[in-house]
Amino acid sequence: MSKKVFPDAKAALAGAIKDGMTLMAGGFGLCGIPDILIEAVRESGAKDLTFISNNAGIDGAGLGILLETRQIKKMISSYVGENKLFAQQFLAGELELEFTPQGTLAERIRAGGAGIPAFFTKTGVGTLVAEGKEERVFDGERYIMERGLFADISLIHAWKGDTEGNLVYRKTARNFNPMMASASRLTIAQVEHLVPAGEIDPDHMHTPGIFVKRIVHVTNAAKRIEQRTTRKRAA
Amino acid sequence: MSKKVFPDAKAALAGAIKDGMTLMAGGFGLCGIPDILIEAVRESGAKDLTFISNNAGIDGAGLGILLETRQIKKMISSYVGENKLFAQQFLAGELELEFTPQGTLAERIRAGGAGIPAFFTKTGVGTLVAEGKEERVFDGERYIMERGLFADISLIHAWKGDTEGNLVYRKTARNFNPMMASASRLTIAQVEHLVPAGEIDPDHMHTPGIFVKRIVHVTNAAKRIEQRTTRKRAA
Amino acid sequence: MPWTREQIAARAAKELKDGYYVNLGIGIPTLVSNYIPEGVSVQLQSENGMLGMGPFPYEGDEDPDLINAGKQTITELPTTSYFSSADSFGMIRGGHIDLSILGAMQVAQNGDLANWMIPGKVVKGMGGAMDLVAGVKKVVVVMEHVAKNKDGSESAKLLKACDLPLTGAGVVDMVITDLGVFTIDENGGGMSLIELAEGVTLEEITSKTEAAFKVAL
Amino acid sequence: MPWTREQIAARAAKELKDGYYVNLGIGIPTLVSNYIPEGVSVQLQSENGMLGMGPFPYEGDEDPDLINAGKQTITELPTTSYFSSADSFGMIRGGHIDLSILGAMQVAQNGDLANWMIPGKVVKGMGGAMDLVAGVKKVVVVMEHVAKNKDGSESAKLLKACDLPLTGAGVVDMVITDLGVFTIDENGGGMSLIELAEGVTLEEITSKTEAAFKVAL
Repeated sequence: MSKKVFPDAKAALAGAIKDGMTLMAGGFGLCGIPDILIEAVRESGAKDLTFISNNAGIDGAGLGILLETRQIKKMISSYVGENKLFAQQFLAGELELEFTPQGTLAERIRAGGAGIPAFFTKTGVGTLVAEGKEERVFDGERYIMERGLFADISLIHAWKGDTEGNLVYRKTARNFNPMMASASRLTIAQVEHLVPAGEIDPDHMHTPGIFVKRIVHVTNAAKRIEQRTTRKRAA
Repeated sequence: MSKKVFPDAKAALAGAIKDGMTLMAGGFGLCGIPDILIEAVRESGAKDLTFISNNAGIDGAGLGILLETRQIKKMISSYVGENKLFAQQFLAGELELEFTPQGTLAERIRAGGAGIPAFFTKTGVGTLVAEGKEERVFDGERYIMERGLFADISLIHAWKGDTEGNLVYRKTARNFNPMMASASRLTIAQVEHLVPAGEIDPDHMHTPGIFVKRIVHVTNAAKRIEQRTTRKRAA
Repeated sequence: MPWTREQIAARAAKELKDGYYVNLGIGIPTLVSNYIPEGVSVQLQSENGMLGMGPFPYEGDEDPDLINAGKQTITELPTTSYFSSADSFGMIRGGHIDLSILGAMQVAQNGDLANWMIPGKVVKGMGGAMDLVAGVKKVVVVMEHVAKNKDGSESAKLLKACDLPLTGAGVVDMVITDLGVFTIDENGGGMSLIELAEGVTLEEITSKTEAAFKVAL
Repeated sequence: MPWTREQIAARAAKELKDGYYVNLGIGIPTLVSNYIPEGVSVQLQSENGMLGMGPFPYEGDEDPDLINAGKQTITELPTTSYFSSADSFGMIRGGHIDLSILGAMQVAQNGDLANWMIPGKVVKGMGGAMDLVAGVKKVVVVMEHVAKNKDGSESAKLLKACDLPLTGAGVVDMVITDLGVFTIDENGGGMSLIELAEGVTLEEITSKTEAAFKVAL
């Protein structure tokens, strides 16, 4: 077996996670979140963590379970509206929060992984988001400078992975996972299907194995639905 | 048939290309170049063109055929060493040239397509490439600022495309094609295989159809090999 | 008679042109997809990483890996492609989306938009709204013309200047309310009233609008 | 006896560690792949968009869609992945490649590297060299210790300062020549000689080296 494959989430985090670290967690809402790895973070007991994640989970699921245990000190997110516990802890001053527009967040992570320390964007010009940031005009349009993000550990969810660490995501569960896989010193992926290297068509891989240091096969990802919307079948 | 599908390369360029325009052409060496579209540029007779392309083709192939007809005024490239005609025209002062490191070129094109007017990179710091560019220190390291690139027309080669314009590239023929597809007002793709929308797995598409305005099915792409290197079969 | 939510959506749908790539916000904007004119083919973008968004799934066909930006289960179409959030917002920021239709709390006569936070209330975050209004070629706001306060009074939402924190500065191109339709010139030419809902008078809409506007009916 | 090209490559191969991702330049660096130590598994990156580069194809199996950065036909392995040039150089610039082995015209004692142009000669371009030396974690130069001039004289290539235009400033971590091995401290600690080729004397290497170096044999 490849040296990258770990028997379970706990083993994959062992010796890696420490108090005060910055982590990234993939997912949009509860779609494509590394839920089993997040549970392992809870079990590790590591505290004062900063999490970079588009959302903060919901009460009882996703990063919500680390709010319950008060392991999170700070969130860098674009939207945290689904989580009552988040609001409580934030209003009580127990939680720091840095709001970043969703596209700027995605780009900051992509930049961090690609060795780009800063870039200019028109998103947020003339708003609260621009406060304290350098503004500059290019070709007559106003832009603000945003910084790349790089973390200690990234927690990723993928549909399929091989023993080399190459990953394939499924449908909209891709979201923030590919950029986060590239933007940490240590990227750990939970995969629903683990296959030998050589089985996935190399033109279909979304994340090359170089970015993935540890990989765990999970069979119990919850994959919960937040808003179950349907239409009736015609009779 | 989809409104994006054109009968041939000449029709796809008709009404689009004008003297003095800036074009991008995909490919690395002769691998993944839009050769049939380049031939149509030659037939269009458009002149004073600026081409953004990693290489300038070789004598008689790729962009080399537009050097023969003197339709190219300026190249933005990282390496033009395979082309004698290029050297001649450059030394005679008939051709402008902007050298950009290969990774910076790829990133400038990606930035142009993604609405990023400028970014910082450590590539080229302390070299000729840094001359005239803003230098800045982030976290103790020196970086220079580079600008995004955006063109009038991008010429792309893909292995497979569907009638919606979704594209799939094959092996190392991918190279500069995906970023260039996103970084022009008008992107035209030549594809070796044209299929109805719905046939390609939407998780396998490399370029979403939104970026491709015109698509041409080609059956005669040359796909030449520059350096045929082989090993002997064991007897 | 002011327009209903459905009529606002139907009016907004007239802004769709064949071949457009469109991002629809939550609420009235979502209804626009029910009124796409015949002969017009558009692709809907969902900023969490999808082009070619299909309708809700049949009961039992819900897929947790297939949701829209409102976290609702949806389906795919023959035209669908998936991509990462970075690629999705590259598409948005790079000006590749033709039209964004979204709701608002306030719009100013210079095109400023406020729709993400009310100081003193719990802040949920801007999500992708700031990226959309900054990047998409044409931004259409659909909203009720006035806000109804708890005490029964009404407050104008079309203002000389927004007093809520902005989502974007000078980004709105068109506003469709239950009373009429306004355009906003992106080069500082101000706001113009171009349509009235049937039975709504110029006096009524003027009285309910703080913003200065030209009449161009 | 100075090392041969093959011996230089074999010495460079000792810098490979199990699990490394490595980019090899053209010339002597390419030979390094023939000397990968037993028990060490490395993946070769080709900056035109490939990880897991395999050997040349058998005659008749050449694929025009499968080339390396030297435009040579190659093959894929079970570990192979393909990606765009932007993703490839994101990987390089972002520090994800462990080791780059490449040739040089000149190296200075502070780690400056010159290997892309000679003023007055036709300029071919820097290709990906500037990105590689700026981004990769460890940069190892393999080269002949001195340049042989047309008149038969020799010029030092390990210099106090490069006089050719730089490819990168302060980027080289190690230099392996036919005469020995030097390390360069990235924090300004200067150059150190750590190995001599068998039979090469300290006097000989010193006489052929303009750069100042500490002896740490």
